[in-house]
Amino acid sequence: MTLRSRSRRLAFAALTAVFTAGVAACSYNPNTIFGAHSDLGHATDRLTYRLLYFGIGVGVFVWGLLIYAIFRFRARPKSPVPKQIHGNTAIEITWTLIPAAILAILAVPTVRTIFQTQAPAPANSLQVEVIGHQWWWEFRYPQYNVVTANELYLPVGRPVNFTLKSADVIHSFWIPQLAGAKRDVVTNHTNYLWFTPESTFAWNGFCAEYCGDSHANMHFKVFTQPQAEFDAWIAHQKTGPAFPANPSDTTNAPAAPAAQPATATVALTSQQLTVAPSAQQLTAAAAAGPATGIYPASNIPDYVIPNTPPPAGLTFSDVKGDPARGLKLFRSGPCLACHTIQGVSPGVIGPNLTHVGSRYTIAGAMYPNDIKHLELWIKNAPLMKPGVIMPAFGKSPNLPGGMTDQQIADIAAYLSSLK
Amino acid sequence: MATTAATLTRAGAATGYKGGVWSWLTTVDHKRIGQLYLYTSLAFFLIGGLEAEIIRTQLYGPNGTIVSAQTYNELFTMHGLTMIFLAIMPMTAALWNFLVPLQIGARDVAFPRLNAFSYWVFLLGGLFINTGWLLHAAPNGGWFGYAPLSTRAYSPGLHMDFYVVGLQIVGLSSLAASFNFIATIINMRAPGMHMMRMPVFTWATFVNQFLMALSFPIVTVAITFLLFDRFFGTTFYENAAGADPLLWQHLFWLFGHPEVYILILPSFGLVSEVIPTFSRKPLFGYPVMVYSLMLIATLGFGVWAHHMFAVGMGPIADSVFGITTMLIAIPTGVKIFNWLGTVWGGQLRFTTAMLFALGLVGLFTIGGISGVMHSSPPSDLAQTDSYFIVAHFHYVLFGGSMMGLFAGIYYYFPKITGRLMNEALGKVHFWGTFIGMNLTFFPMHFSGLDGMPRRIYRYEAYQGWTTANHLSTIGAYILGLATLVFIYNFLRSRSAGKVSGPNPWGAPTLEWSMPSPPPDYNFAKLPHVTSRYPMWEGKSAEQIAAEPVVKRWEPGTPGATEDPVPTAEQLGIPMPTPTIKPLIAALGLTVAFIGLMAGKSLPIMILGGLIFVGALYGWLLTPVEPEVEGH
Amino acid sequence: MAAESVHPAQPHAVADAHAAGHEHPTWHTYWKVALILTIITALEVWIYYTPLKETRVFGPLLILLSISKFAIVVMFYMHLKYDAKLFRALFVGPLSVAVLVVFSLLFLFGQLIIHLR
Amino acid sequence: MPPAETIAAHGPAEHGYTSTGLNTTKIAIWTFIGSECFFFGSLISTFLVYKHRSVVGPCPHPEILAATHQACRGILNIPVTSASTFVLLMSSLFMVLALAAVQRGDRKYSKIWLAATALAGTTFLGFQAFEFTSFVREGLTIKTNLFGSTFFILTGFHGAHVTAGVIWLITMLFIDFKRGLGPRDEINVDIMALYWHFVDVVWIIIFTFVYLIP
Ligand code: HEA
Ligand code: HEA
Ligand code: CUA
Ligand SMILES: [Cu+2]
Repeated sequence: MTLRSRSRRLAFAALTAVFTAGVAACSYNPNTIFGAHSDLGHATDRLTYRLLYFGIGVGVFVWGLLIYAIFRFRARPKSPVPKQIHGNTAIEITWTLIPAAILAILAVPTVRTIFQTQAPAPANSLQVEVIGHQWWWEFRYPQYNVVTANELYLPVGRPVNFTLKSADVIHSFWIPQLAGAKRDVVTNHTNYLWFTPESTFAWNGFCAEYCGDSHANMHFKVFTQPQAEFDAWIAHQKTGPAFPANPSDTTNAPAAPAAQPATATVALTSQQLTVAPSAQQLTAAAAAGPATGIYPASNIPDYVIPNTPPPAGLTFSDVKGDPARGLKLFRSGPCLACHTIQGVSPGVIGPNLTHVGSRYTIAGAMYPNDIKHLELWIKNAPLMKPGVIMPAFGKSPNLPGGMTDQQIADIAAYLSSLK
Repeated sequence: MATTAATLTRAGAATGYKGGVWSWLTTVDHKRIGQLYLYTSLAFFLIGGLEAEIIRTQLYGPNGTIVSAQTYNELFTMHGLTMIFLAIMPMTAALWNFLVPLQIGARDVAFPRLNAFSYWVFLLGGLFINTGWLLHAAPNGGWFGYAPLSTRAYSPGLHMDFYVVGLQIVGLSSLAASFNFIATIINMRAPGMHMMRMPVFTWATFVNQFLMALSFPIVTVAITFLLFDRFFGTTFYENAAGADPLLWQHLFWLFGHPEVYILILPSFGLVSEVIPTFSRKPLFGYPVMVYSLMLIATLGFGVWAHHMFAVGMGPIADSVFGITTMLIAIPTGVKIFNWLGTVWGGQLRFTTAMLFALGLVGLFTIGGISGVMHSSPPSDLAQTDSYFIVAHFHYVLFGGSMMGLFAGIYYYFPKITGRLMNEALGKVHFWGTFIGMNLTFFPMHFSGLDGMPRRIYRYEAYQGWTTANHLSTIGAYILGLATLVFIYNFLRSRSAGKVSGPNPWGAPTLEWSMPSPPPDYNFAKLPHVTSRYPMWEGKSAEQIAAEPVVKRWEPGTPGATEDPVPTAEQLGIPMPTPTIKPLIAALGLTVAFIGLMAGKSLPIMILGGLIFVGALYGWLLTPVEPEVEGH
Repeated sequence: MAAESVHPAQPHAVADAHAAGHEHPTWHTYWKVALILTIITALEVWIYYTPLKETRVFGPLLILLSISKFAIVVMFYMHLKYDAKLFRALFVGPLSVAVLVVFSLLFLFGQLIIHLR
Repeated sequence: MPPAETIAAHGPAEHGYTSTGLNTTKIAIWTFIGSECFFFGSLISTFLVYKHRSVVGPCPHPEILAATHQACRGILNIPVTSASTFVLLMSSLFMVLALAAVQRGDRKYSKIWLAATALAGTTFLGFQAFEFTSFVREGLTIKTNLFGSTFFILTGFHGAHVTAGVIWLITMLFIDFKRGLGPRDEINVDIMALYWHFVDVVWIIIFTFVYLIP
């Protein structure tokens, strides 16, 4: 008897704990699907809340009856003899009809929202082609002839229409706090997703469909900006690489040297903003500012800058790289087979690196973009990211002909100079 | 007490449960096959659970390093496959094997040898899939193995070979079982056991067999395509040939959704047996309970694409599948309310079985409600492939199927073994499970809504997921401990449990009329059934309420015989001859598939095929029972 | 159901005694059915080689013909027409779900329009 | 009629008693046929879904490939398949005649018609072997394109069913020669016939949807 009542009290305590903890967990929720900052997000929200409220209502009702019945009808010495009832048609019809009615209340807005959100995108939309790769994202802006990877820039207030394609297996394109909804990226299919971003900020994006070894590492980042800054970003992206592709080519001046303080307004109310301490030191921070349209580091919250620890055992000697030597190595080495740098190399297997120095992250937004991580990445990508196609280039017992740390440091220095 | 036990042992001897390993390898007795299923499925449940514990340990905090990405992917794939195909399905098979003939008053199933074949195929298939672990090549494409990730181009090596071949083998077992049990339930009912007098568990089994018979062919086809793609170079899922990856998805989920009802209906049936017994009241709305089973099953074939809302099927398909999915909440709701209606006004006795049954009512409802949330496509686009889905399906699978099965195991353990499980340990198990389960899976609602994708081997700090994952992992450990308590209780009670007598719970249905464990021929004389509740027949409400729930069997408990149960020979009942042929046939089949895996070795495949066909001939050309004079 | 289910295999006298109103396929029926099946098949192949092939009715017409062949074989050769209702249920139930599923799949893959044209 | 003792696999229930009065194995075989509807339904759906989606030829019928806008030559041989279809149809006739003979206890004709059925089935398989080899010679294999994969798997699995049926028939014929089939074996022949007709019926659908409708 005591065992029973003690365990029962324990159960309630535990349930309460679960709920409290759940609510506590909710207070810090940078990727929540609720309150996504777009028209699509609001449409999704309205529906989800309705579902949630009715769901909680039904749940509380059923649990209420259950718990009441458990206490009320427990066998006691004096409990009445149960009536041998076999059913009651009126009651049974009632509890068929009431759920049916609730479902009707849920179905009508469901269908309305389906047709509303899957209507063709407005004609003035910004077109962005998203191509999922194992395990990184390629973004193309066909209207501007700009190609980039893993970091997506969008203007606020203008509808953006994503055309989703896959280069290999199925992925899923998801920016929880910006769109709420996701859309699968299906091989041999073209899918669409459109919405209008409402706030300027930095957002997390994920691949949501299991796509192989590094599915967990297939992230991307989204930066929403005022139209003017977005235009600056596009203009900057259209220029060639910052570092002279051809030393005699003087039209490609190095990008804006100093970071300007952020001017973009952060239209966020619900998020408390903690800037990642490391964000300021990232190579992109140097390029940020209105001239380049690069999103200012000071406005990037900690949860957007990846903090993946590099694999244990992968080390790099303390050498300083030289970008010029790096360029030479890049041109003569294996890199160009896979990567495009405008005017330097044509490869299309890996991400476009033309402005890689102006990105905050590398490797499918898995690591922060700084010299250290770049070096480790080039040295041994497969160790850094399970299953990745890019081979290890660093010299090692397995790869005696590999590059020395100095050579890798040179290439890394070159790449981070590509603002 | 001592004499009682002795009597029971003698009774046990009559059942023929004694005998060495050979008697188990050759058995065609549905009760023994049921036990084989039970032990095997519990073992696989432990393996699947162990995989889950490793998963949870890896996810305890950000950037877990317990296992590598590749191993993690194998772990969740094998966890899903093991739990669904090797733990829950065979555990339901264990119970329906043991119970259906007893509940309908039959001597055995329609095709006893086919029944043995089903079991052996399942066992070998299960071992086969798990061989992947030994070769460091367990399946790693997720339990639904989406193409093109599962094709040779993106999944080289043996991993997904084990998946296609293993599932193919396991599927055959379910198909064979389904024809067997449909025929059994239609045709082997005792006189007077009309369809509408059958216990609800038998009904659930019956409906389940149709789901199996009609949905497994579809996945067989889907997997055959993948198998031919991987081994023989066909182009069903090959990107370059213009294949459509949605073909796999449609075929898989056309099977997959009926499959999830295959996992839950038997538990619904078990709960429908347990709740009336311990409420001392007949099931509320029996006919509606039966019709709702059929409705759930039928509708279950029209909702599959709700797993595919994100693939871009277009607004019409999204709307149709959204609405058909919502409709299923109605017949399921009716079941929930009818169970509450049964409890209402009853005299509840909280045995462990009853606790688990009521646990299902509450916990399945939570899972069902999140299911309805998924059924609204625009909202599901936010939920799908996140931990919110993981929360949903563990509430229905663990909170539903497993809770129901635990209820069934505690309830029928005395019928199977003649002894009761320890109730105190049972309560510990229940509360551990109940608390652990909620602590594990409830926070997943939050991590899911907070944007945590599923199937990730690591996550970063500062994403707002850490607290929820801490809780989930702690909960999983509690669950694991509770499960160990159960296993201990289960194993120990077989010999140390209190002797139960034929009807320890005062239950109403036919299976409780016979000795525990039942003799190998089940019924000395086929019973003549005159109502839904034979054991409560002619009793007043007072008498039913006064039926004791037995914790200890005393001589003279109504219905119990102290005399040794006579043997089949004494009664002149012809019994099916034990035979090794089903096992050989199953082995042949497995050998053939091993040949396929071993570099498409034609000799091995032919050898396996010949063994299979030979055993089949040997089996089909000999009668089930020894020829009796005069035939 | 049990009482009146008499197998067509029963010698005629017994069958007649048992179930009034139940006819059974005979030797003649079998040949007649074969003839009809042959004619329909010939018709199908013939239509294939006529200009009808290019018209809109071709597809539906052929489907109609093949469904009638299907039904004839099932009713007479598989004697579902004469057999116990249970068998009919066991066949027609799954068959109709299967047909529904096939049509849904064709619709979902955008093929339905083509085939009904 | 209690047919229980005539069939190997009946439950050990009270001899002769079944709840519906129907034969248990026959119930099982009808269930199996219902299940097969889904098996072939999935195969046929796949064929239809992939029908115009191959990116290279050959095609079933002459057409313009949607993917490349190139002409694709048709490969199906309608006259030959019409003949094999006819043979399979006739095998169904022989099958019912064999069943009728077994019911009558007519030892002579039961053998003749069973043999005829098996022979027709084998002829059908011969046609299929001819068709497959000629397709391979003309450049269509299971690897060539979506049409090749779907076609060979669909008709191949049908052929496998026919093969199983032929083996069954031959076994039955063997028993007939060994001890003669009489009315008590009727149920077993009936069950085999149901399977055989079902395989025929599937071919009726395949013939129309795969061969005739472009
Ligand atoms: C036992 C297994 C089981 C059961 C019974 C169910 C039952 C249901 N499931 Fe679930 N489901 C799974 C197992 C199961 N599911 C699994 C394993 C997956 C994931 C597969 C994977 O991706 O790996 C899944 C995924 C899944 C999805 C896809 C999600 C996604 O991937 O995006 C959807 C979408 O609609 C869904 C819906 C439902 C619904 C509506 C029910 C309904 O049947 C529930 C009905 C019950 C109730 C609603 C509760 C009781 C009713 C009342 C008290 C009446 C009143 C209620 C209302 C009016 C709301 N399920
Ligand atoms: C039938 C169902 C079933 C059951 C019962 C469970 C039970 C559990 N599941 Fe599982 N789960 C699935 C079906 C099920 N699951 C499916 C289908 C998937 C999807 C797979 C996919 O995405 O492909 C999944 C995925 C899944 C995930 C998501 C993985 C991911 O997406 O990355 C997680 C994560 O926490 C999880 C956890 C658990 C836990 C903690 C339990 C616990 O309930 C387990 C309780 C523990 C035990 C029962 C073990 C007790 C024993 C020991 C600890 C000792 C063992 C000792 C010996 C072997 C001697 N499951
Ligand atoms: Cu890409 Cu997951
Ligand atoms: Cu489903």
